[in-house]
Amino acid sequence: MVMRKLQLELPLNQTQKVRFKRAMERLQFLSSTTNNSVIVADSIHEDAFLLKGHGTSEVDGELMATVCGVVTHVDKLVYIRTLRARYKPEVKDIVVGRVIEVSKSCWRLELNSTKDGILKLSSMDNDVQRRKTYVDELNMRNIIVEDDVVCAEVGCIHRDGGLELRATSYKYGKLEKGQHLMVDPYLVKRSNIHFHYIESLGIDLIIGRNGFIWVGEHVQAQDHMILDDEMIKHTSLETRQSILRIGNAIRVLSNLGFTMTLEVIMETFNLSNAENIDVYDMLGSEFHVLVAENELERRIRRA
Amino acid sequence: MAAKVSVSPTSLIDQIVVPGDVVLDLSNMTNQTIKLGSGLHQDNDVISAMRAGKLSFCKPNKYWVESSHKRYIPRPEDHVLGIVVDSKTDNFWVDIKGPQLALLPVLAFEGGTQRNIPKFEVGTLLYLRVVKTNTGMNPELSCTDASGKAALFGPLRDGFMLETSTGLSRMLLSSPTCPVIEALGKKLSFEIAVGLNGRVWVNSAAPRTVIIVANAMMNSESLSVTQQRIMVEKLLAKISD
Amino acid sequence: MEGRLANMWRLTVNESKFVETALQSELRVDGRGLYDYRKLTIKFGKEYGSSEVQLGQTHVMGFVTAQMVQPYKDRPNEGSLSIFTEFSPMADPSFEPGRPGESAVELGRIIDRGLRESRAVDTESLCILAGKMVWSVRIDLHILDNGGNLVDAANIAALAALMTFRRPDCTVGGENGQEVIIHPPEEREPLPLIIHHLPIAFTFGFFNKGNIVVMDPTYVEEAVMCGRMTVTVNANGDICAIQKPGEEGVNQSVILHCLRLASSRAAATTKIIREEVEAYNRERSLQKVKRHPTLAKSEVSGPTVAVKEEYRKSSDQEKAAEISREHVERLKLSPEELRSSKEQEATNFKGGPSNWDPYSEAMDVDSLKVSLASEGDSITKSSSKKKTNGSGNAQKDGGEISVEEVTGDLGKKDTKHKDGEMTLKDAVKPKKKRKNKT
Amino acid sequence: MEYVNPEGLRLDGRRFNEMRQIVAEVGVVSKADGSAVFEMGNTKVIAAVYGPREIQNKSQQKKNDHAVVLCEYSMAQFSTGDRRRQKFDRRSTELSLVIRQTMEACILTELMPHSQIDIFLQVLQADGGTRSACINAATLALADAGIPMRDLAVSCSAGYLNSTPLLDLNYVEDSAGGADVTVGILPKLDKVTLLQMDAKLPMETFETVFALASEGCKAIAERIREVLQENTKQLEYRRAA
Repeated sequence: MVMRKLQLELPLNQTQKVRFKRAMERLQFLSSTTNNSVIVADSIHEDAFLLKGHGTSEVDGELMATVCGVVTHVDKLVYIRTLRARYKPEVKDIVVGRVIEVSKSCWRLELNSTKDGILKLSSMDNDVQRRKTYVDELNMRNIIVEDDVVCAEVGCIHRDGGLELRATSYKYGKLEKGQHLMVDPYLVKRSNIHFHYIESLGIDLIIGRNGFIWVGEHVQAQDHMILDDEMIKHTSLETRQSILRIGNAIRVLSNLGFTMTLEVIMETFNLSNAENIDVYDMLGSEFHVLVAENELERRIRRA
Repeated sequence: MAAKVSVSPTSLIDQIVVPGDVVLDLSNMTNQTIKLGSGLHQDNDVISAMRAGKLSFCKPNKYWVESSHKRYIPRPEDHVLGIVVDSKTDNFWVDIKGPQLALLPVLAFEGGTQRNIPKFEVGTLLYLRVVKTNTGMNPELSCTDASGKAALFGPLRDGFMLETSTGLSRMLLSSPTCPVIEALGKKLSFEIAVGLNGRVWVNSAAPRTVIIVANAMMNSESLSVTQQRIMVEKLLAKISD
Repeated sequence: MEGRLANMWRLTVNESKFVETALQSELRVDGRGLYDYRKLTIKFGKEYGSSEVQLGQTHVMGFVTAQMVQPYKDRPNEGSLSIFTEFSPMADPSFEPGRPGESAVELGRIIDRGLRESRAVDTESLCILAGKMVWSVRIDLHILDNGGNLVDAANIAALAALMTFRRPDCTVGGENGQEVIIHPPEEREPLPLIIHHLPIAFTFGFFNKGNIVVMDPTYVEEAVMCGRMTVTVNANGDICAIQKPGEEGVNQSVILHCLRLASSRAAATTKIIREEVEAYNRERSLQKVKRHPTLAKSEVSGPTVAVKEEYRKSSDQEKAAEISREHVERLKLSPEELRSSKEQEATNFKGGPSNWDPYSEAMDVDSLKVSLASEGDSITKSSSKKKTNGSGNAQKDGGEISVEEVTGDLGKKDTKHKDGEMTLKDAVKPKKKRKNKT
Repeated sequence: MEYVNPEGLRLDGRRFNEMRQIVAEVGVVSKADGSAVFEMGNTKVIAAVYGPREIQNKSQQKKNDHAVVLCEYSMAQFSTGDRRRQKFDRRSTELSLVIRQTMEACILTELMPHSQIDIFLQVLQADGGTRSACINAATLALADAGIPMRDLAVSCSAGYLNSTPLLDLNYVEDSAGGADVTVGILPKLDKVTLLQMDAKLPMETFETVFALASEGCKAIAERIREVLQENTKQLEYRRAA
């Protein structure tokens, strides 16, 4: 039984193994799309007139898969939705990135994608529309520096694959006082809201389409170009604890390979509270098995 | 061996000179203006050769050394064959076998505007004109003649390109068409574009013709006129049977 | 960076398209047939064991040298064979100076596998004293001009050099039977290496997805082809090595077709090489015979002619002869005593590369080269070397086994004689002289 | 030394056409985009793939719009008996080149222009057939990283001892001085990408050993497909929200 990361990190004792295996089999039974998953060089039996999309190649008349993934049809188009792969940027995607380099009038961000994202200074302001002067370029560094986490939107993709980002509305910009997590991009479903504000805990949750997730203290919307001192105040203890708890919930879901939606994350969060499992023990094997079983029930309920 | 000091300029014309040979001695020349071409250089009143080659003289007062090299020194108004190396936003980097890469502005095409910038992939062969070669700057090229018309300039599709020396390309471009091309032209139909930087492009319908023309030209560099004709006859005879 | 970009050789789209279309109709750019080889010329240097091969425009030189080393622990009675390649930027602008690139290492390993793994050279015969002293043969290949298909040219150069190489004959003697005496060429004829068979390399280029096969690809064809394969076969049809390093996939049938093609060509190429070597050997032996009678007959005229030529050649080693003369006595010297002279000698020895071995190979090669000069003075100087792997110090200590120097019968006498005037006495009584042939 | 006893059993009890036990696992390095462990008997190799990502050193002359594949093969110090193995000996350099070119042939590099794919291979235990195990591990890691490939590159080795062709040699059989043929194929397209052979073999015997090695490759291909199918199914059913 080929087990992804889980087996390597978590020593499951016998009962946990049995429970986990049963849960996985039930999950497999439930999922409808597993049987048309293909691997590299599998031939796809399709009638000829379909359009060939990503991940497929025509080799002497026969359609062959070039990646491992699931064959999906969108009316006339057949393509392979890849699973584990780097993030393929699309315009209007909300992404979270980490700054690698501050260069002349632009920031270079790591997005877990083929090319690094470039956030130009000109596409940085939001309310005050004015030409960026030389002075702005000089104080770029006191707005965003290396290793800062930034949230932005994919602006446009250049011919040679260059990726330009835009951070033109108040939601985007530098993120502070929180935790940055990395998961596989295929676990993040494309939806129209990626910004989630959890009032009960006073936490912002941004699920980046590129698999970078930000969990941080809630920030009122105002222009972050003007920095004032009272803004830097101390975050309370329980907010910080809930940030960690949500972070670990996301890590557990990522280890198990479940999709990241707000609902699933909150459910795991509440499960960990209900079982009053300490934040650290959430990464233990027992909690993983609990989450797996919980996920099974949820899917049964929903199916 | 001491540098050959020659008094009368005519003695060395059409002779082979080697770097260091003193070609002209201006001290005893009475107020004559002399134009020095490539390969000659003057220190105070002695003109000596910089490059090995044949000293040539043309009517009024133009002296230069005719030599054949693999490297090309860009000179304005030369027609050359360039290979696209890289395309940046405002100009293409083109290799013309010169000391540096040359620049071809994206607008230097007939009716070239920001809208219709052509897309050349790396390795495209272009027939170009050298516009500017000021020192310290990369030479500037253009795909139009002086009046802005395309006139044969631009990308060369298909066919085959061979690298030869600048001497051979000058010979191929000589005014009475050189014997090789003349002889080949009788039997075979082909088109060639010769760049002064020692690159020749040959194209024709059948690959066989292209190969014969290419190899004939390659071998003709060191042959005299009659030998070239004999060589071409032999080649054509071989393929006709 | 832009400077480096300027002088690189570039392939145009037109050339690659034309080469492919021409190959469709079985035509190659230089007019050859698909399986024709370019003109092959093999020349030999003045000394034994040096060859120069010209395959079309590709130009490779091979040098074979041997020296006595301690054998590997796991093979006490076998000599060793090692190959070093030198891709100098002179041959091709794309060769980087300094550490050998991937292609240089690959070429060396292809030829190395072809010769060593298939036991082409008999290594048992290289053993002098089991466990103590064996001959270590080293082949150096220098690429002088890259006209494409370096592997075949380098392989032929290596074979030709190996076949003409002669190593000094030596016997085990002395009191406790541990002494090894090297006999100079005058006393005992130098011995050739024992070569069982000649592994010949044939390189194939694959075009348009492996359907078209071409032999002996040129530089342009190498830039265009999508895959290559080198098959090393010998005359009696055995396959010695194959190297198809990935690249384009090819059907099994095409590979077997290539193998048959190669083995059918092996006999022809072997014949060419053997003929060249025989011609060289005949000419060398003629030359040797010619030299002896002239010496006896016309005492005066012979030497003056030879001396003039001799003088020119040895004048530049005047200084070396001076210093080394007072160190060496006629009798055999025990290794320790000689070490001092060895160090002293090595400092002023200017000929021969100081340390050939740019790679971190286990066996460090000593600076001196044992090669038998053809003309008069023969210098056999071998220095055994304690093989300390990774011996850090630059100066290799090594005891001489025994140094017997005999100047060639026409070698220079000591300086007090006026150069031109050579008496019979000089010619006959061999005077101890160590001269190094650069 | 008798490598094949009269009953046809080898030193480790296998028949002439039996392979060592294969264990393959995917997703072993959490930071890597794709990773895999491949074990054939005692030979164990771990592979990690990073990419397609930005080209690191710009000095590498930009291949015209292809992804640049880099490969680093290294044997761990503890992988074989003698510890003297330095990292960059010549065998590793050649193997890096061979493996890189084999994987480059099966990756669709033209789909990822201006990017770089790094393959890191580390031999943890070496018991013969390391280069075949490396290629199989690299294929698994590339598939795990979601990098588009024409076909799986699968490799196996075979030898010839006591005049019988033997499949999948271990270290003892490999260093017995007999012939050693390593074959790398694209099973679905039925093309041979890698072929390396050394030590003398007549033509016919080579063909039998070559056929045996290709059969071995096809068997390994089946095993690799199973592993990948299992892994893809697992990712899919867990993810299906």
